[in-house]
Amino acid sequence: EDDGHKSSGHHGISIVSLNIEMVKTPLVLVVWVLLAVGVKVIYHTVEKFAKFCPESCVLIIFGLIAGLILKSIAGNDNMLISFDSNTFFLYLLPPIVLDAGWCMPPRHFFDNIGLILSFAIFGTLINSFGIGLGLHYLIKGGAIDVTNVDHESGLPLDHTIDLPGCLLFGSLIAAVDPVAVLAVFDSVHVNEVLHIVVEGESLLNDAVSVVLYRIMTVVVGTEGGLESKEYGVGFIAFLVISGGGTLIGLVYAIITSLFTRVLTHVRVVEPLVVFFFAYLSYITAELFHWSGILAIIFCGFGMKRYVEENISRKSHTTIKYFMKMLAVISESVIFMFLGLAMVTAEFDINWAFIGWSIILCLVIRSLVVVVFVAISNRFRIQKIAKVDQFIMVYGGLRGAISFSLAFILTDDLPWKNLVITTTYAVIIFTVFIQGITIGPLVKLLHVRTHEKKKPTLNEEIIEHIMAHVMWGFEEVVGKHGENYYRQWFDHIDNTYLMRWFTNKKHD
Amino acid sequence: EDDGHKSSGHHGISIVSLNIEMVKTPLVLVVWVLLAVGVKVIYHTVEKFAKFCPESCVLIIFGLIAGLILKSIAGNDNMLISFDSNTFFLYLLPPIVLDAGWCMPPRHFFDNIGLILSFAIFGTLINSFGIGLGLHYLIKGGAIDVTNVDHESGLPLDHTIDLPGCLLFGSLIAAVDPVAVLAVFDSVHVNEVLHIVVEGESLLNDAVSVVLYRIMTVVVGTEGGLESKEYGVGFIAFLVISGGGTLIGLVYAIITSLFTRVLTHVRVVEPLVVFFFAYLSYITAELFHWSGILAIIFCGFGMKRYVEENISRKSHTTIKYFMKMLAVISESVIFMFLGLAMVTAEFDINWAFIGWSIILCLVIRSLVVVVFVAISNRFRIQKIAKVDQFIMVYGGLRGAISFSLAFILTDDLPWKNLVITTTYAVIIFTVFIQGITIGPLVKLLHVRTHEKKKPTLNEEIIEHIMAHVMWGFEEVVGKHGENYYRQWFDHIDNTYLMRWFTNKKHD
Amino acid sequence: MGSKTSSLLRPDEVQALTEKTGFTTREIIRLYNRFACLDKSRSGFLRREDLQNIPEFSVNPLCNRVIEAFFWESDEVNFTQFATLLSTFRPIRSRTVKEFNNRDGKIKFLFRLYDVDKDGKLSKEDFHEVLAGLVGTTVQDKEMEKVIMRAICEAGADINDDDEEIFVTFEQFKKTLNHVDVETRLSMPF
Amino acid sequence: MGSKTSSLLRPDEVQALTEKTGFTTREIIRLYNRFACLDKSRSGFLRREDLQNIPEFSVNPLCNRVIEAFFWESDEVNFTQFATLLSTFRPIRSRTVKEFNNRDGKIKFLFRLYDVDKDGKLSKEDFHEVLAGLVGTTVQDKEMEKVIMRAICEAGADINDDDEEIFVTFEQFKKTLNHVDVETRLSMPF
Repeated sequence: EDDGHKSSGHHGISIVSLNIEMVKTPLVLVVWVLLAVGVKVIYHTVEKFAKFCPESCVLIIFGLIAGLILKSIAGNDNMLISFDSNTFFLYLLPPIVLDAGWCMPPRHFFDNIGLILSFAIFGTLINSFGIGLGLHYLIKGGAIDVTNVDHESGLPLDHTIDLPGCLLFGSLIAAVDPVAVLAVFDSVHVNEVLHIVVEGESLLNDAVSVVLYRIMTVVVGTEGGLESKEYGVGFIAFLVISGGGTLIGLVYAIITSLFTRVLTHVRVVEPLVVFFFAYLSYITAELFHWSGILAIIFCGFGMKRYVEENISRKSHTTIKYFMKMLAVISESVIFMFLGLAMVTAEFDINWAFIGWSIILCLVIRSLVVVVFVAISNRFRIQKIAKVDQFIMVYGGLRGAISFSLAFILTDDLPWKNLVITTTYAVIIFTVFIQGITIGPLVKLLHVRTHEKKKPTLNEEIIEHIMAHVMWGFEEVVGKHGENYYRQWFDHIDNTYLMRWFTNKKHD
Repeated sequence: EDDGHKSSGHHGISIVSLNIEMVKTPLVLVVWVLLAVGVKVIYHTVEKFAKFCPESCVLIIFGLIAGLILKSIAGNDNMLISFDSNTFFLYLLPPIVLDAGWCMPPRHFFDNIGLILSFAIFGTLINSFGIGLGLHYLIKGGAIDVTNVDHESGLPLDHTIDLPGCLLFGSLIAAVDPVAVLAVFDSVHVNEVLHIVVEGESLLNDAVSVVLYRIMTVVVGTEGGLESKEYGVGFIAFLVISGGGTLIGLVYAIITSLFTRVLTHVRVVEPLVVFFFAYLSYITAELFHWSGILAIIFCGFGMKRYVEENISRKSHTTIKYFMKMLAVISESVIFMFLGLAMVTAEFDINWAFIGWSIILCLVIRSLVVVVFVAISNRFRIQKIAKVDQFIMVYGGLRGAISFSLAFILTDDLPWKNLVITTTYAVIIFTVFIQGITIGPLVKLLHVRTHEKKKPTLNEEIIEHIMAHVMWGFEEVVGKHGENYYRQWFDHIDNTYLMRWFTNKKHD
Repeated sequence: MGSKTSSLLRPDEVQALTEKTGFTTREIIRLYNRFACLDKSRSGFLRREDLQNIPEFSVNPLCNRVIEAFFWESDEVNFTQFATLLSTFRPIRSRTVKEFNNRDGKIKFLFRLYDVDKDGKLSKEDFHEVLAGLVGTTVQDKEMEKVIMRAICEAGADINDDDEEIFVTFEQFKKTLNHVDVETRLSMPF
Repeated sequence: MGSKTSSLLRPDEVQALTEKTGFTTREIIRLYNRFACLDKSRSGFLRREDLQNIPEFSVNPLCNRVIEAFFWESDEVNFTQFATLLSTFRPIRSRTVKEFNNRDGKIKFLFRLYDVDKDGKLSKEDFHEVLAGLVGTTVQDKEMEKVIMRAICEAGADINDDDEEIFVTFEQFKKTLNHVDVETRLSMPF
């Protein structure tokens, strides 16, 4: 207990002395966050910046510079500049995903759920295997030279990246990153369909990418590859990880709704209850190795409607603004740490491997988008346009999740640094090149954009009327379209869920 | 990196497995906080509770019960039930003090600053030495038997509590605890003067109690006592610790004001900037061993006026409600941990020592209050009544700060457990007996209470007019009263400070 | 085809309908089967009772307005009228634009749906009738009145001193729909 | 004492003043010295100019109203009038309650302070005069008008159709002060 507070005694009464051990952790945290905020403020204040370059790029560059300075001062072992993937997954990612789930518009989500899920599940699968196999055959065909050369002796090493390695790389690079996507799509105001599809995909592909990544780490670890039985296990694992995560999220959403229902006497704790139960859903899911991202998305998404009815207006404002703020800050810190981590990483640059990876990412994503959208368009009243499809391909940014997954690979893999380097390169390419050009492209291609404005009273009324009327006509014609399901859900929601989970009717 | 996220591989694809190592820290935190919230909710929902017993008592009892259950399940070494004074000083205390500083009404604070400072500085000194010397002479006179008996052999040990020990105990038990005082005084709505004096004392006595505690630990550590030179050092230390803390607080208040002034483009981070700069003031002060409490109080107190002008209305609501919420939660968790820590403490109960300690606490505090208030009343237009003085004595609750200070004493002191036990007893006595009865007593004695209500427009106008008019008449009569200083301060504030620290005039 | 319709659809009738409404032959046949199924009395005409029997209508607060939409012109509808009304809700494709199958047609339909008393303008009573079903019984009359007045004022009605004479014209109504995606929302697959 | 005052205070005058105002003899003498010091012309009377010279008045927006308070009755005040007005601001002690030295006296003083045109009721102009000094030039006339109207309505003035005729009576004014601690706020040490 000697380093405790105020017990600097036993050496005379000291007037000037430092207490660095005790305050180090919070001090480092607070200073980094305030630095990220400072960069944000400068970025938004200097108007020239904002025109050229998205915020994420500026933050990565700032992180890189800060890292270089710190390295030159304090050396490589400095704890200030190490990237900790635990911190990333436990503290930085949840607020962003929670905010995304909380703000997800249920209407648009359910209207496009088919396309979102196909992208998230089958799209990610196809991308993953496509990139992995593509790289493998390119290496085999000689297009990429991955002979690993020992830096000192100049002799080739025996371990180069093999098929499982390529597939593992494919699995971690395939998934579109929610943090990067949210950062970019919040500033280009594309239409709701495009927005929800890309955002929804980036959020819901977590379970698939977790399962693929885990299977591949097993394959890489065991000599000889997988037995066919393992594929079945993989499929079950996918169901458990995604289903378990979603279920935990919904259970916590119900708990939170019921809890806020009885909170009328202690209004002051309402925001905390919402944040902590949502966070609890994330860590409970992670505790079982299930998808924490799905859990917290569906927790936020599910509870919003009922919690909003239960809590006071002030608490609602507090939650909304604080949640958005946490998400924005976490996002900034993540990008800054991405730049910072570049300083300590050991690079193994293979330009052919990097180039082909980027090309494969773009080509396979294009194919997936074109095929899936063509199928979806057959059932749509409002078709998805060609330019929208282009933006869907182009908006498939990779980010910190891929990096973290590459980062936690075991050190005994000879191609670990190759994977880290290439992952970095893909992230930098998508965040910088695609991120910078997507805004101008949206304008150039006349992508249908969307201005957010509050609907007028008449517009709101008419939306309701149209929904009910179309439901009625669907009944007359004898076809169950989307209006049918939506109205039935609304009916159940109003008749039962609202009564169980909120205290509004009891007033 | 093997315990990292999603890397459960290398042992086959696991579907069910626990990931407890990674999520332990946040899980424990979240669960404890939600338990505290749950107790709060039950407490406020069941009306019978609220009549009998203040919330703090219920939380202590709940903590004790939870601790006993956990101990019986998991044994003494369980990390779940250990009290960590670092956590207390670094994370739990700052939000409470920040909220107190932010909400402190400047009018009433400056009007009563003389009395507040005399209580905080001289009152704490007198109490500290009074209790210490009193106990020492009572032991010498035989009223208290502190012969330490070895539990196994039954023989008396050679070390009993000596004069420095008594004075050390006096120094840690003398200070009125802000957490306990705020918890109690927020529920009994006494008049503003009484409220601000007791609350102000509890907040500002930190520097004195830190210095006294440090001096005493030095005295206890060195055989033979202090040289007279050391008293001078002690006095300088007091000036540095209190002055340094206050200065750091005010500097950060200025920084925050200036920072929020340029934040107009990134409104979303406003709450974070306020919270983090305030917290930074606390840890910066602690870094230099200065008074973090004074720093964060004056940071919150100083920046409020200017920050409020700079930030958006929504951010303001968010800050206000989130700050209050953090304070309420921290308070609950502190009381719960107080109960929890009781389970692991080793008790050395000496009823005479406990009894005399409580008596001395009450008697000396009574004397100090009566004398100081009598002096203050000579200069007051509105005198402080006898019943108000009684409540000032009675509201001098001790709490978690005293306990933490006792807790971090070095283990080689033979009377450490005696001090911990007695500190506990005094806290329990003040929080339970005084805390439970103060509400009824306020009603019984017809203490002038205060209902908070928003002043009407006319009331606000008239307040201003009266202040200016009385200032005018003081000028005519040729006497500088409080109106004079207040108006000059307002004048400087409006003419310079508001222009430098806010962006209001630039619109 | 007038008022007489055989129980089976002749090819020339299908042809005429395809041209008039823009439905494909397959859709016409599908619709005709549904029409025949609804027409319990096998008279070749639908009456209000025939539609009221549709089960899900019990929970649709606007079912009355939907049913009334079929009987704006007469108390019985034959298949041509039935199909013509429904053709309003065909998705708008550039190559098959027909009489009702455009933005204006859909808006006109909406207006008639609001216009309960069929006087060509929307009065407070019209709004009340439509909204009452929508919000159910939870909202009090006074609040309802307020909402209606706000909606009417927002739509740009001329405010006279006489409260009773306030109404919304078709042009004003059309204007309030400027930012509503009527084309998509009032379309369904057939 | 009348209109003639010698430059030195006689014991019986002090006695009389003590009885009238409740000041102690020491306070009377202190006040008298101050009075003599302000009375630059040594005439035994204070005029407006004498008070306007007080240095800190330059930053006090309400200094004019404070000065006017001395000259409500006449354009010159002698020491008795001076002391009598100031006795309004003595702290209220139960044993020495005097004519002006109570809650009502203090409220009456406040009312007269508001009542710029001395017509016994507070009109919009009165409010404007008092508030204008207080808020300075930063607030626009229109906002000012709004604030004044709100304040007057809040005070419970009778609202007529004629905007110009709105005023607040003494009774209404007193009511708005119900929750204001006038006793303490309008007291100062002498």
